[in-house]
Amino acid sequence: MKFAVIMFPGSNCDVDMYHAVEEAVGEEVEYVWHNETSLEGFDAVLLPGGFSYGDYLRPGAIAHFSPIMEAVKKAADEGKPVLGVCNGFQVLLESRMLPGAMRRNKNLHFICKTLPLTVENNTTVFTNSYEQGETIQIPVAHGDGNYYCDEKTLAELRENNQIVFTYGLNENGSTADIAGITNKEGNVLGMMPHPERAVEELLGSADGKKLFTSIVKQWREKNAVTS
Amino acid sequence: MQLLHEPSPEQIKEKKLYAEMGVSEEEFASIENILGRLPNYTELGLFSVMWSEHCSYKNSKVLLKKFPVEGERVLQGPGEGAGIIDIDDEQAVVFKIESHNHPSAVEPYEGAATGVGGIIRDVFSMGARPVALLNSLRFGELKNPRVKYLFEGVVSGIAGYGNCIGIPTVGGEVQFDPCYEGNPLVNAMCVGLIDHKDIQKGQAKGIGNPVMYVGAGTGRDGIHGATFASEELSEDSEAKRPAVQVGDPFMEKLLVEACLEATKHPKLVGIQDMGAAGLTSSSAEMASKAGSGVRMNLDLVPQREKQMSPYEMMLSESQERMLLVVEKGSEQEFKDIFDHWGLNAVVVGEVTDDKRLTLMHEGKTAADVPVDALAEEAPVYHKPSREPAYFREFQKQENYRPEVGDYGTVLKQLLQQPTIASKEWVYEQYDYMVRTNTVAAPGSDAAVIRLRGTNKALAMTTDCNSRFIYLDPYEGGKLAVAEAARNITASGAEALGVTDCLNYGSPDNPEIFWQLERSTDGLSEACRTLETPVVGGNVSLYNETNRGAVYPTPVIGMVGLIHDTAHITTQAAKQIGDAVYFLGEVTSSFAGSELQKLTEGNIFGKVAPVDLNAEKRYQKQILSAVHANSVSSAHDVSEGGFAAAAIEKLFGTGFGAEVTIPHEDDLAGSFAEGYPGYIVTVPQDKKSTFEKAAPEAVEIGRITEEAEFTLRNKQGETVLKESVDELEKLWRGAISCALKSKD
Amino acid sequence: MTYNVKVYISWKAGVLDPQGAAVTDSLHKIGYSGVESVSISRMVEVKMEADRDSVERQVTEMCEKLLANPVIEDYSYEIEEVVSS
Amino acid sequence: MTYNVKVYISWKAGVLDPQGAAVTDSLHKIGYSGVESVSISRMVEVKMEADRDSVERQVTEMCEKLLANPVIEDYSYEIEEVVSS
Ligand SMILES: Nc1ncnc2c1ncn2[C@@H]1O[C@H](COP(=O)(O)OP(=O)(O)O)[C@@H](O)[C@H]1O
Ligand SMILES: [Mg+2]
Repeated sequence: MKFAVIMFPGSNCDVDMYHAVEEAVGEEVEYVWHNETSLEGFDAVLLPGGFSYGDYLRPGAIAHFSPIMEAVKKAADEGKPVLGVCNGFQVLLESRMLPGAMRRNKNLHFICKTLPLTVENNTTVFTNSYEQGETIQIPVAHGDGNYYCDEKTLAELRENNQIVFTYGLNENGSTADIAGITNKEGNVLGMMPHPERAVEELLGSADGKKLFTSIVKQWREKNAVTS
Repeated sequence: MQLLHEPSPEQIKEKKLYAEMGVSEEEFASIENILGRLPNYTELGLFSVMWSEHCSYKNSKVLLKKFPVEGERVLQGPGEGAGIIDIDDEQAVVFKIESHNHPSAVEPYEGAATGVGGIIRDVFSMGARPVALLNSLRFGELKNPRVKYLFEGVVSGIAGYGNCIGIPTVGGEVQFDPCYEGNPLVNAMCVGLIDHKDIQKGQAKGIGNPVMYVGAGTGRDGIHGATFASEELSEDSEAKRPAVQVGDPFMEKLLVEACLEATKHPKLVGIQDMGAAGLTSSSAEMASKAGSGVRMNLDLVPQREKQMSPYEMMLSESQERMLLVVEKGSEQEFKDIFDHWGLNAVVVGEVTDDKRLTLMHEGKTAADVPVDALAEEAPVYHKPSREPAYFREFQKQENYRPEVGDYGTVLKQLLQQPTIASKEWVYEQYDYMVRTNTVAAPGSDAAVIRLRGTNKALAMTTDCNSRFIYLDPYEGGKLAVAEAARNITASGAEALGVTDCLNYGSPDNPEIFWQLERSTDGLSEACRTLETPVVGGNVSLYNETNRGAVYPTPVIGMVGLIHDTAHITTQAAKQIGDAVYFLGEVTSSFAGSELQKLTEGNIFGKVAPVDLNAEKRYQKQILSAVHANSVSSAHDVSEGGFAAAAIEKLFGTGFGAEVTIPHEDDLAGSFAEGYPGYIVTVPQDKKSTFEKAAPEAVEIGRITEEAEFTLRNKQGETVLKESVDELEKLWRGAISCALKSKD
Repeated sequence: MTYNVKVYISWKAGVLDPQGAAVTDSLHKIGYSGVESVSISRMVEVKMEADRDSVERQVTEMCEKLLANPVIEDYSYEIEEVVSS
Repeated sequence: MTYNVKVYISWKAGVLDPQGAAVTDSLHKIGYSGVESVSISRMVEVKMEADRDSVERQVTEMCEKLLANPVIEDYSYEIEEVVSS
């Protein structure tokens, strides 16, 4: 299985994402520069955290015009798993690949700490190795992680089981404690917490590892069927 | 070209306009002598910034000479952008600390942010990948709104820059004392990693080689920033507002990546950042170090604003710019590298053999001066020095001993002093985890970064208890280095070397110069004994307002090497039932302690002498105990004394402890400061191994399941028994509480 | 033609603006008890060359695509012709 | 009296505006080649109760103390009386 890590100017968790794939699942992984236009040959796409284009104007706003984003949309339409973490989530929101928007954290400060998350839906390609309702420890590091959506969208998210992670401790003010959501189809996940920072006990938590193993597990099952 | 509004050379001399640029009468005469004519406005500008304290160290050079700068592992001592120390396997660590005090006093967010940006450039200009940031901060008491504004602004500025560029901010310190009220200190340190083969120097070699300018355009910001940093803050600093620069961390992120690619290119000759005095210092220093000259055409310099004069371009302190010298013919290869990252790289000049800095502008010569005169031959002063009366007074005082009531109440008060309280409010705003190498995050003694792909890790810390240095610069100076080394050792690392940032008042005041002299003596002696050479640093003088100077504050940045990640040790207790040991020697001195400040409202008295040989012995024992895998946690005693250090080991663990005060004198054993001391926990089955490795350690108690903190004296009487949770709440909440409280 | 366009981007009704709330709070704390509410919006000034008949369309597009996020923001604009002297 | 105050806060001349540069760049990339420059500033709208003769002083104070950063920003304001209906 082959992962792509998209690099925008200003991405800074690209390296972490790359290592996490190596460390957690040992699958093939490559960086893809924002100017590229194709993701042919990749089985999953990872949009890393950071400050693409300095987060100027609004986080993720400028990155969504990068040439590679057309290819990301195409990959998503083809049903490939697309994971956006932190700034990657913001890019997915700005591209309307996921509903809602981000505001500044309610305390107006950047927040960096490890927080408890609840796995709200363990049936997705990203969470099939977790237990339903499991509490996991995953770091957050963001200044604009205060998720917003209107009542109608929230009802839809709930109805379609699109809320995948919620905060056990909501420090940024997100609507309905939302930490991560998928699209309706379930193959695009955006989340503010950083699973790629939690794949080694040495660094404090390995609870993010299962997110990567889930992706590989599902891919293997699918490919065993078709091949 | 002579712009209309610029005075003529004759006017400059007649009206003594040089004085406004901080150039003295003698200095002006010597410039006239060097040039063999009167300098024009631009040339005078070049001299004024290059001869400022900030660039030339003219007042501190005589003192810096005393530092030990050599050691088996030293690859690059002071003089280049940053020092370099070997860490085996053809790898090296690169580090440096720098101040941004004055800009931060005027505009805290941008001042602190650009301070971080500047120190990062120093490190990657050596060819190193920046891997960690630290910061050492000093503010007035967290009571007045201006101090709160400065504190909040500085912290968010550091966060804003470091988080965006994606280098983890892993440690630092914050202290609060009234002397810093109008003049906060903001020191930033950057640590980088490099392979020996990639080490770069900032030299302009090879006659005819092109000089390239990369990064952001030049604007009118920060003009005269370098001399601004060398003057006292006064009411009129407000009028100098444009001297504050705005940073663009996004641009710097691109610059880091592009420059690191460029430094791996075999045709790169030299690279230097444009720090203080921007284009002037980078071009003059690169030429002077290489024994060459540089000729630049200023019309080619990328400009953000219209119609900039040569003076403005040369003195601009616009951020995120670098100067490169490359082999002739390879210009396009470098342009391509920068183009990939969306950056401009422009040839602005070439290396010459005439040892002169020649600047062309609109077809005319705008300046033509010898580079050595600017860089190497700046004047050096040895200012008069005088022992201050306060010091003599303190030396004569009787040993001070505070009167206290209930120990539990005292400990609670101490834990809420902002200097001792948890710094979570600060470091939770910093992304300390990005790049996923941070093993010991902020909250332990030293921060630890593992080196991916090896078994090694680096420990790093900044330390300086300036109260002791104020009371006794010599002993206090020794203590600053010793304290940094304790933090490094307590983390399981072998101390490698030091970078220092000397923050003082005006050296024109003989008593301040004496503080500088005596404290650098103390620092030097400690660095020599503890075998931690000084490989770089920075001097920031004139830190004073009309209400007086700051305490002498030589911040020590220290880096240590951990050979095996299994040896990484943090301060928090790990396991119920572990034995608690004390290693060190309590002295009954309260001069300069947090308890003295709390009870008396100020500090005074005679500081106990620091025995560096004992210091070294304890450090060796701790390290060998760590290497024998017998230590589960270690923490050194600092502000607040033994009792504060002991309870800090329990915070965040849910455990309790019962310990005996390691001294006959209960009060000193609980709250005295300024002595070497480690509190270590040891698994029960490792006790004999530990005792063999650390023969001077004494067992004083154990970690308990019940979250209660109990202190007993040598007679077995309980002198303090408090709930850990309650103490922890007070300690964690103190800073945000102080910020919220109405004044 | 050269135009100076001012785009005002503000929060949609019902979206809580954390910064506005914080500023209201701080203003109360430092004694301005008369302050009822504060809202913070962005103003983007664009200087551009365009034909008279396409400028409005271009501005609307730029707002929709990039300058504002319609999920949480409303926008309005003023277009002014720059008279060259 | 109730007032609606609009405070416009922009960078002082000569201060680097990386946001504006990034947005200009991005507008060019998505095809708006006519864009010459973009600058981004803040507008703070304050709704407040105040006496007619103190409102202006209060607004200036609020700007200096909190709303603008006079070291690197300029501000201007418009005060409008809200006529209650
Ligand atoms: N400005 C800061 N930035 C990052 N971390 C900080 C800062 N100030 C304090 N810390 C962290 O808080 C912890 C406690 O700091 P301090 O009390 O200075 O420790 P010590 O007394 O052991 O030197 C350390 O881990 C330190 O790195
Ligand atoms: Mg310590």
